[in-house]
Formats: sequence, structure tokens, C-alpha cells
Amino acid sequence: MQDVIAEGRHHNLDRDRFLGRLALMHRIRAFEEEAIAAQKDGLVLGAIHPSIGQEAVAAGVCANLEPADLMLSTHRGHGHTLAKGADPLAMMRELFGRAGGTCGGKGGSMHIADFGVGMLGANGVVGANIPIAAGAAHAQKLQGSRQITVCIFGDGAVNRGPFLEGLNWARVFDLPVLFVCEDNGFSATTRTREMTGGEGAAARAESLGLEAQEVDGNDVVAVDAAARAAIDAIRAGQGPRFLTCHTYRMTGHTAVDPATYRPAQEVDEWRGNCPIARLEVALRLAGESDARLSALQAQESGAMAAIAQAARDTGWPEATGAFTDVQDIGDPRERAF
Amino acid sequence: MQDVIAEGRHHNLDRDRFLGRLALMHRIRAFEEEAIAAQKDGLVLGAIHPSIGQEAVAAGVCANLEPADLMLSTHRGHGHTLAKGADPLAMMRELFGRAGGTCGGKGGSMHIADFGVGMLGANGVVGANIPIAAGAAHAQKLQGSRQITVCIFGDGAVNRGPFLEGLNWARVFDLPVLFVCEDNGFSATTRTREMTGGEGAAARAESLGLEAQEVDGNDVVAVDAAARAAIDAIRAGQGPRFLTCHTYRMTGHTAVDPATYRPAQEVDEWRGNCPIARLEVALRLAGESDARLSALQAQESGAMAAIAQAARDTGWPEATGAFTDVQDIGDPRERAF
Amino acid sequence: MAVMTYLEAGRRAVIEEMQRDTSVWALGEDLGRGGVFGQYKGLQEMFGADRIADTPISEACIMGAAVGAAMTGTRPIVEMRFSDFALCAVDELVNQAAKARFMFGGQMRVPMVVREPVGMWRSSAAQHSQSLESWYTHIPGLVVVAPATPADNLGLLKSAIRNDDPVVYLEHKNLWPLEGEIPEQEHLVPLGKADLAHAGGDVTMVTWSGMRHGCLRVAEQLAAEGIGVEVIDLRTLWPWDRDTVFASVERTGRLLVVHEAVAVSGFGAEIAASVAEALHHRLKAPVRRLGAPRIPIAYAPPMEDQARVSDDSIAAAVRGMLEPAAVS
Amino acid sequence: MAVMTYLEAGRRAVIEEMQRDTSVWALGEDLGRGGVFGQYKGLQEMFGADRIADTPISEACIMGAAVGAAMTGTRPIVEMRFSDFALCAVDELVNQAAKARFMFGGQMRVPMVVREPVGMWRSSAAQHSQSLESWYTHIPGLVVVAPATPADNLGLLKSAIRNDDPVVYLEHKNLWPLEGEIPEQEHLVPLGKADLAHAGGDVTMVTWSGMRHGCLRVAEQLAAEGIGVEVIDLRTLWPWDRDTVFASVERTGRLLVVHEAVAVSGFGAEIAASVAEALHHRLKAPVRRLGAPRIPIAYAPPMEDQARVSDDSIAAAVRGMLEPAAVS
Ligand SMILES: Cc1ncc(C[n+]2csc(CCOP(=O)(O)OP(=O)(O)O)c2C)c(N)n1
Ligand SMILES: Cc1ncc(C[n+]2csc(CCOP(=O)(O)OP(=O)(O)O)c2C)c(N)n1
Ligand SMILES: [Mg+2]
Ligand SMILES: [Mg+2]
Repeated sequence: MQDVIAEGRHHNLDRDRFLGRLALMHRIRAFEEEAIAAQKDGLVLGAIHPSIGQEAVAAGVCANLEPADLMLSTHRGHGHTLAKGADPLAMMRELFGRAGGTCGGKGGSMHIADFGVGMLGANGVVGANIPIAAGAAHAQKLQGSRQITVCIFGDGAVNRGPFLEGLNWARVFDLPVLFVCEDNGFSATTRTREMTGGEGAAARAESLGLEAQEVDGNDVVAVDAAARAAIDAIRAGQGPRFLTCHTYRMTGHTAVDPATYRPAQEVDEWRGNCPIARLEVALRLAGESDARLSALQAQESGAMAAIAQAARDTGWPEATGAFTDVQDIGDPRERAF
Repeated sequence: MQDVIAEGRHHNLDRDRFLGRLALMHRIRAFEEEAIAAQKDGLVLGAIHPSIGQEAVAAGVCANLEPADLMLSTHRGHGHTLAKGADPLAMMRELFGRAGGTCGGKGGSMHIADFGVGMLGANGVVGANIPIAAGAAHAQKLQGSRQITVCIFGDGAVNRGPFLEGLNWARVFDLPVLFVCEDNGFSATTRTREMTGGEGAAARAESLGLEAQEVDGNDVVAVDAAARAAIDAIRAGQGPRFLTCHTYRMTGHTAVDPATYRPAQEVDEWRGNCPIARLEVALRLAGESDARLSALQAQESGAMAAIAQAARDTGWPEATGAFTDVQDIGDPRERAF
Repeated sequence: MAVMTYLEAGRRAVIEEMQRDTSVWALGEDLGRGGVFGQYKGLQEMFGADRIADTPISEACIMGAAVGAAMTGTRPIVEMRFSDFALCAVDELVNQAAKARFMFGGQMRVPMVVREPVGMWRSSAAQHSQSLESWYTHIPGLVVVAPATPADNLGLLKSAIRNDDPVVYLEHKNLWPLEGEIPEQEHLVPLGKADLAHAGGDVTMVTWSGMRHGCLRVAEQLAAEGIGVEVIDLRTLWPWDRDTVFASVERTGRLLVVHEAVAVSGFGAEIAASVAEALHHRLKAPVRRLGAPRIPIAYAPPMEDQARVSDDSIAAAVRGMLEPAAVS
Repeated sequence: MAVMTYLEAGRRAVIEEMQRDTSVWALGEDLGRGGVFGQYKGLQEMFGADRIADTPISEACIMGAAVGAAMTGTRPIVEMRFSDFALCAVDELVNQAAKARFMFGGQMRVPMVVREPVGMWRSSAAQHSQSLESWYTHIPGLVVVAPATPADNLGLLKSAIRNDDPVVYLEHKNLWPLEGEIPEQEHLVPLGKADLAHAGGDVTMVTWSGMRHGCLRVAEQLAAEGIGVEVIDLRTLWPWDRDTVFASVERTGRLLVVHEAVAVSGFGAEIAASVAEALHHRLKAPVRRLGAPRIPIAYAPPMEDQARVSDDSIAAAVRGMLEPAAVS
């Protein structure tokens, strides 16, 4: 993998840009490591789906968005959400079900949303974010906005009908939306390849009339370049685009899944392909010092430890919150008469 | 259009085969003309969707099936159903809601099925037959059967999610199923092209891993050849195939739709491309006599007039039929206590 | 007052609200040619193809895109054509539209109206005739409306479009041609308020949608016999106007709920159970429900009719409730 | 008798029926690795990948393909993983599976079992916790089953697989680890028969699924105080065992229905309304229902708990029903 990284293009890396990306990837990694540890302590209440190993997709795609752009994610959405600018403390509180969580403790990991930073929600239903994203982009078009929408989903989602319906919709209405398939090879415990006819996500997108590209999803430089080009084209009014990022999750499907359905050797190989390590090598080749790189990691992981502690120290939300924001009319307390 | 028909291949037409197809197409046309007339008289109770102008698809595809093969159709399914061998009198009775109808009067035109001849149902929900067909083919595979399933749907169905899910399913499980897109250019009052991203049905099928072909759907000789080749391949165990037949409906979406959303000139052009007339020209070129051809038409239309009359003369089904075949346990008469 | 059909009234509601608020738009199949029943006739010419949007046959995406567009500052009117086809978009309505505001902690709302024509309509058979309103009343986050008259279709649809939460709006296909008086000036009917359609002191009859008309026929017929039937058209099913219903039952001591949907687990069960729970000691007769038997709807009239609640069965039910109780 | 978990019992049912009848097969996501909860563990090794079929994430096609395969001579067991995801396949279940036999005039049947794990389960939030059984009871053509014990999960699942019409089979996720005694020999529980889980003379408590256990705890607690609660676990919701319920209410004069689902338009409404209609004059107190408020289910425990029916609220409801009636 070092060979790949040593490619010439990395020598004239925009160091400031990628130091920022590296910090972000460390932040995502640290967030999820803290969350996994906290789940072992019983603090994270519901299922979490770590994206450890996939950070280059979040950092390479979402960091290219303007704050007012919109983004939709999946059950495996911590990285995307952080990259879109959500507050990690509020997110950690949400995972812990505490007051001050991003959704006030109502959603948890699988339903994190932060509309304040244009993050329109993770989703517990595979593929359900695709039509919703098409709709958000539809509204942007109706409103004559210059903003765009990014919709990230997994390789498993391409076998659900809404994938076809949503991509077709985006093409028909020529909407400002980038669809990103974060292809980690697995749909829960199943190898997606075995359940997928044809060449896969990008070929399907092309058949629906979307220009599509595939990149090494563990190479943040490549993801960044591809996402930026697509986003620029979309913002220039060229309609929807598609991007597949090939990656791998280092953990199980959930934080408690031992993932015995895949050989240790495969996992090891991918561990050697860690997107963070790869970017560090590239930055070193571009002249960044070891000291700077490890300071950056230390800073992010230190900050995240403090955040996890702060989340632990936060109280529960009020029980009465269960009855707010249901709907404006009708009595949500109704249990029969 | 005459030019097309005059192509060399029609000179060595298998006359017996295509006289049979011609008779079938006349039967379909006569059935629907009787049904439309009967609807004007108030005899056909629910909506009917005529396939006048599209008969070459039914004749070219379904007549290649063995009786034990299975076939699923749509709301526009009279032709397919007749071509699969259903009894036209029982069908006409079904449209009239009379006793002895194919479904005992419970279904009507949109829910005609004749399991006795392998016709597993029209469907009132666009695209819903695609997963069901995949399941029927799945059962054939599980049962080690040599039979195959054919699933016919319209061009509008390719924008529904089940299209993707069903085709992918057929590829993943390598099922003996032929998907036929009967592309008449319209989804009700809308031009499907304007609502469809990319190249259309066949391109989507290919992206899902199915070999796909497109033919002139008003040329029964071409449809027959393409369908036969696909069916042979499927029966030989080569997995699912896809076929688009380009055609046009001469009537409105339903028998009462004046179809003012399309220019008269377009309709006229297609009228000149009538699949029955084209086959007649081809048969004449191949040496068939005018007398024989018109006798054949007269025979079919005469027989259908008698059938329509017989259907008119049939009584209503028993009201108590409303309570049978709901489910074996529980009281279907239940209206509250 | 002008006379207008139920269909025209719905069309007027859409026009008025689209004129009033440029964030309102409609999406669905064939809307450019007026929609399948003509409810949108001429609207694309008036408002352009962006705001009266023709869509692919993609119910899941029609509903899902509306959710996304509603979350982000627009107010979509979703046309589902037949309520039966909305079954292709249940995840989008129930798991997404209805829950988003709550799940995301109130960060935004989902102001969308889902128009789903319901009900039996000349031999439309099992896949074009369903009435599933009770499903929607069971789902937290949804408002459920079922107008029965032209004036209510105008006034309720306008209120639904202005509502900030998702509304399932059930028009009855059989009522499209029904004519009725409608105010010339702006007409809003509040959500959640029933209409006391006929006064009477002996039996409270609660109904909605298409069955309002059968109930009124029977009420008038029985009035001539000296039996006083109070017909309450709920109009909004969630939240339903319990105050009006309870006040009436307190007076009459008798409740009959009449609806077209299957009786078993129909919304009549909720009303009957609520009244039985709250007003047991005021009841002069057991609560009663009338609805369809638990059968799919057949095509042929003799069988199709078995799924209908007839005027006769309504009248018989009322009479039965007035007989001296056979306490065993 | 052997002791077995609820999960193991379901697994045994599938094994026994697949051994008995080679036309039975199962399809769903991740079944090859045992399914998401381990209900199918080792089954692919036993029966091969054709009969324990891993599928794409295609709920609509899983359900739709099962319909096609059920119509043509096989007996599919559909695994929906969480009942919430079955909302992606409602057209296939309601418009197709449930209606096909009727619509096509009885030409064939659709013998399929749809397993949909339901209910609240440790901070699973709004999209992994729903209980929508009342929806299915409203749909002609569907049988609805909701087992609460290991023995019932064995015996009912076997009966469901042998049933010739589509069965919606609702296992409760919280019950997977519950242990219970199970007969060693073949054990079939008939569909449509309730289980009288606890005898008592003062109040009839009708329940099912997860709530059975809370009801039994309360019944035992109240028995110590001299209050006799008869707990009836319906087990099958359609058709429900009206005879058993009515006979009990005739004895006790009091009905309390307890379920986990949202109370409004929950299946409790159907039972309460039916009893109020049929046994009004026998009732010593108004019928009562307990269920969840009409809210989506929240993630954080303090709010999540608001959606639960607690033992305390059940006990309070029983006590309330035994107080002298406050006839106003
Ligand atoms: C409609 C639906 N079906 C099934 C599930 C259960 N499920 C949750 S995540 C998952 C795998 C998704 O795979 P992919 O889309 O590749 O995302 P990844 O987990 O790999 O990030 C499944 C099957 C679900 N949440 N929604
Ligand atoms: C899911 C669904 N959406 C909408 C409809 C209403 N509808 C009936 S036929 C039709 C057009 C279908 O077009 P196509 O598939 O091309 O078939 P064609 O009518 O041209 O034969 C529509 C929209 C339906 N029956 N089902
Ligand atoms: Mg994946
Ligand atoms: Mg068409």
C-alpha cells in the first residue's frame, strides 16, 4: 500500500488542506474509539456502527461542502456528521442518551441529525435517505439556491428499490445532488458482491443517466479530488453525480459484532491500508514532521477524551420530552381514554 | 413501414407458425374490440386497458411458452392472457363480472389470472408482478423444474423500485425468468421518456447483469425470434434475460381515455404500423392468399362476437362468493361484533 | 355561496394555497394533464411545471422526496392517485415523515400533505378500493383528515396545507362529482373539529367520508318516524373531536359508528372503545359499529355490495339500539 | 419437558417443519450467518443455501418473491429482521399476498409466514421498536400471530408454517432469551386459541406478546392481595379467541386489555369495543385499555420509558376497575 501512497501526486500535496483532513480523520477515529469504549462501560445505550477504517470518505467528501450545503447519512454516520461540522460533545451525549444531545436524546446514534450544520440525518432504514436527499435537492432547485445536497449510503443500499427511484428522480429533475456509495464490501454479515447483480453501484448509476466515478476510498487525497470535482460540477448546474468509494470497515457491523464471517488475513491487509496512516505517510513525504503529525493526533484524542468525560458527566433528559415534538395538534399522551 | 416488412427474412417465413400467430393476434384484437363495445353498453364494469396495437408482443412472446411455463402480466394484460391459452369466454365473463369468469367475477380485467394455463395474474399495481415473477422462477429453480417464467410489464414500471429489486434477485439467484418490457412510450398520460433517466429499460437491466435485447415490438416475427432465443437460453439454464419490445397503444390508457395528450399525426403513423397488418403483408409476400387471410380474421371475429354474446347471457355470481377464499380461519363476515 | 363539486373544491384549495404561499407545490404522476381524476386540471398552466410536478411512477420516491423537501423549507402536496398505491411508500410515510420531527429532537418539521383518494368506486376491485384510515390514526406524528363535502374539502385541504406536520388527506373517489354550497370568500375549516351534520336526541351516529351521506339519508328517514339521530361527521380522524362526540352521547346515551372501512380494527373500534370506557354508565344501549366485513373488495356487483354498509343496515342498527335491552 | 429459550424454540420449529416438508424454505438477509438474532444459526449448514437463502437488502422483493413462490408450490418463511423494515414491503404483503387468493377466485393459495420481530428493545429508538399488529388484523386475508412463551413460539410457528394462508408472525425481540419448558415430542399450538395464563374471578386481562409477562407479574402480586385477575394471552390476534375472552368477561364482569403498541387504534380497541358491544349489560365496570401513548419511541431511557406500560400502571388500572363506580 505504501507504493500507492508514494505516487508522485502526493509530493505536491496541499499540506494545509490535508493537515486539516488528517485532524478531522483523527477526530472521527477518536470519537468512535471513545464511543466503543463507552459502550463497553454501558454508556452508549443503543447499537453503534463504527466507521473505523472508512474515515477518508467522510473527510474527503463532507469537508468539501459549504456549511449551508446539505448532507444525509446512514446508520454508520458518525464520521459524516462530524465532517459536516456537528459538535462532537452533543453527538456523544446523543449516543449516551443524555440531555444536550444533538437530538435531545431522542434519536441516538442511528438518528443523529444536526440541521444547524446541514446534516439532515442518519437513518435506521437502509437506503431510505436516498429519496429524502433527492427531495432536499429538489427543494434547493425550487428555491433557486446555489447549495447542493450530498447523500451517502452503503453498498448494501444499492439493492433496495429507493436507490433506483431516487437516482432516476435526481436525473429527471436535474437536481444538485451527489450520491456517494461508501462501499465497504459488506451488508451486515453478508458480502454485498454475492447479492449484487452486474458491475455494482456505479454501473447502475450510469444506467440511470448519472455520471459516475469510482475511487480508492482509503485514499483521502483521491476521494477529496473526486468529490471536489463532482461538487463543483453540480454547483455549476450540471445535475446529479455519483461517486463510489471503495473501503473497508475495520470493526464488525456493530461495535459488538466479532465479525467472524471474514478471514483475519483480509482484515489485516486492510488494517495495513488504514486511511489515516496512509495520509500520514503522504504528509511525511510532502515534508511534514513526525512531531507535528503526532501532536495533531494527540490533540484530537485528548480533546475527545475530555468530550467523552463531559458526556458521562451530563444528566438525563427530562422524561416529559417524550411528549414534545410529536405533532402540534392532538394529545400525544393519549393512551386510550 | 412496408419497407421493414419487405425485408428478405420474411420471404422464408414459417407460414404455419405465423398463421397461428396471426389468428392469435386477431383473437386478441377481436376480444378487446368486443370488450370496448361492451363497455360502451355498460357491460364491462371496471376499467379496461386495451392493448390494441400491441398484439405482437403477446403473440411473439407468450406463444413461445409451454403450457406449464408461467407468465405474469399487468393491468394491460388481455393479450398476454389469451396468448397463454386462457379461455376467452371465461375472460369476457370476468370483465362483465359474471358467473364463470376466470376469477369467478372477483377480479375483473385488472386481476385476471388463470393458473390452469400458467397465467399467474394481471396486477393493479404497476411493477408489482416483477418480484412475484422472480419468486415463481425461484420456486421453479428450487423444484428442479425445466419450466420458466415470463414477466411482462410496461415502460412505466422501470421507474419503480421493484424493477431493480426483482431483476437483481433474478440475477443473484440465477433464475429461469424472462423479463419483457412492453414499451408503448406512455405511462398513463405521461411520456415515459421524460420521466426516465439514462437509456431506459434494457440499459438498466444490463447494469443489473442481465443480457438484454431490444426489438421492434410491432414486428411479430422479430419479437418471436428474440423471445424464442431468450427462452431457449433460459431453459438451457443460462439464467435470466431481458427483452424490450417497442410498440404503441392505439387506444387511450383506458378504453374511455380520449388520449388528447398525443398528436393525431403520431397516432396515425403508428396506425400505419399495425402489427396485424404488417404480419398480413409478410404472409402475403410469403405466398399466403388474401382469401385465407381474411377468412382467418372473419373466423376469429365471428367467434369472439359469439363469446361476447354468451357472456352477456350469463348470470351474476352468487353474492355469498364475497365470503369465500378469504382465508381458512377466522370469520370473513365479521363486521365488528 | 357558490355551488361547486367536491373535486373542484379540492382544486380551489390547492390554487388558493399555492397563490398565498409560494413554498407550496404539488408532485405526482400525470399532474401535468390534470391528475387521474382531473383534480389538478389547468394547474400546471397556472403555476408551471416546477410547482405542479409530473413525476415518474415512483411512489416511494414521491413520498420520500416530499419528506426531504418538506424538511428544507417547502410545503409539498403529495398526490398518491389511489390510497392503495400509497402502500408502496409506507416506510417513507411512517418511518420517515411521521417520526422525523420527534426523532431529530424537534430540529425541523415535515409540513406535507399526502392526498390519498380512498374508497369503493364502481367495480374497482381489491387493489383500487381500500380505506385504511385506521392505520394512519395509529401512527404518532400523523394528522388524518377525511372530508365528506365540497365545503369541507376546500376548508380542510387549505388547513392541511397550512399545517406544519404531515397530514394524510383522504378524499373519497365516489364524492368527486358531489355538488355543494361553498362560501365565495376564504374558507378554512379547523383540523380536529367535527361537523354536527344532523341533530337528534336518540342516537349519536359518528361517521366520516363517504358514509356521511348514507347516515344523513337514514337520519332523515328516521326523523320522519320520530327517531332522532344526531349525525356527527368527524372530518378529522386524528385528532378526533372527542368533546363533540362525548357531549352528544351524554345526551343520547347511544353510539353507533358507521364507516366504509373493514370493521375489524377499523377506526370505529377506537371511537366505540373510547365511548365505552368513558361513558359506560351513561349508555342506554351498548355501543355499536358498522363497517365492512373482513373481506377484500370484489369486482362483480353482487359480491362487491357485500362489502358495503347499506342504508338499510344503518337504519336497522339504529332501530335495534332503541329496542328495550335484552339483559340476560 | 426440556428448557429452551424463545429464540431456540423458534429455531426448532423451523428445523422440524423443514425436515417434515421439503417445500418449506426460508429467505432473508444474513440468514446464512444465523440471522440478525441467531434464530437461523446452523440452519444453512443443515439445509443448504437453497433452502436457507441469503438475500439482498431488498425487502420488497423478499416479500414479493415469497408471494410468487408461495403461489407455485413452495412454503416460504420470510424473515423481515425488524417489523419496522416490513414497511418497505407493504404493497407486497397487503395488496398481493393477502388478496391474491380472493382476487383470483380461489385458484391458488399463498402459504407463507412473515416473521417480523417486534417491540421495544434497549434504546432501539423509533425505527427499530414498533408494534403494528393492529394494522395486520385490519387486513382481510391475513392471519396474525404473536407468541409470548418458548412453548408457544414452537407450537405456533409450526402451525403457522402449516397454514395455507399468509401469516404475519410477530416475535418479540425482548423475549429471545426467555427460557421456558417445552415438550420433547412434537408440539403444535392451534392458531386462534388463546391461553388462559392465570385464573381469577375479578378482572379479565387480555394481552399478548411481551406484555403477557407484566400481566402475570401483576396478577400474582394482586392475588396476594386477594384480587383475582384472569390473564388471557390471545397468542393469535386474527382470528382472536372471542369465546375464551367472552366467557371470562361473563364471569368477571370486567375487561382490561394490555398491549405494548400505541393504544390509539391499537388492537385493544377492537377487543374493548367487541366486549362493550356484546357484553355491555354484564359489565360491572367500563372496559379499559392500556397501551403506549401516541408518541414515537425515544432513545434515552427516561423518555423511552414513557412509551412503556409499567407493572404499576397495570396494577393501578385493575384497582381502579374494582372501585365502586362513580356514576355521575
Ligand atoms: C430496509 C432495511 N433492511 C435491513 C436493515 C438492517 N441493516 C442495517 S445495516 C445493514 C447493512 C447495510 O449495509 P450497507 O448499506 O453496505 O452499509 P454498511 O453497514 O456497510 O455501512 C442492514 C441489512 C435496515 N436497517 N433497513
Ligand atoms: C404503483 C402504481 N402507481 C400508479 C398506478 C396507476 N397506473 C396504472 S397504469 C399506469 C401507467 C403504467 O404505465 P406502463 O407501465 O408503461 O404500462 P402501460 O399502461 O403503458 O401498459 C399507472 C401510472 C398503479 N396502478 N400502480
Ligand atoms: Mg457496506
Ligand atoms: Mg407504457
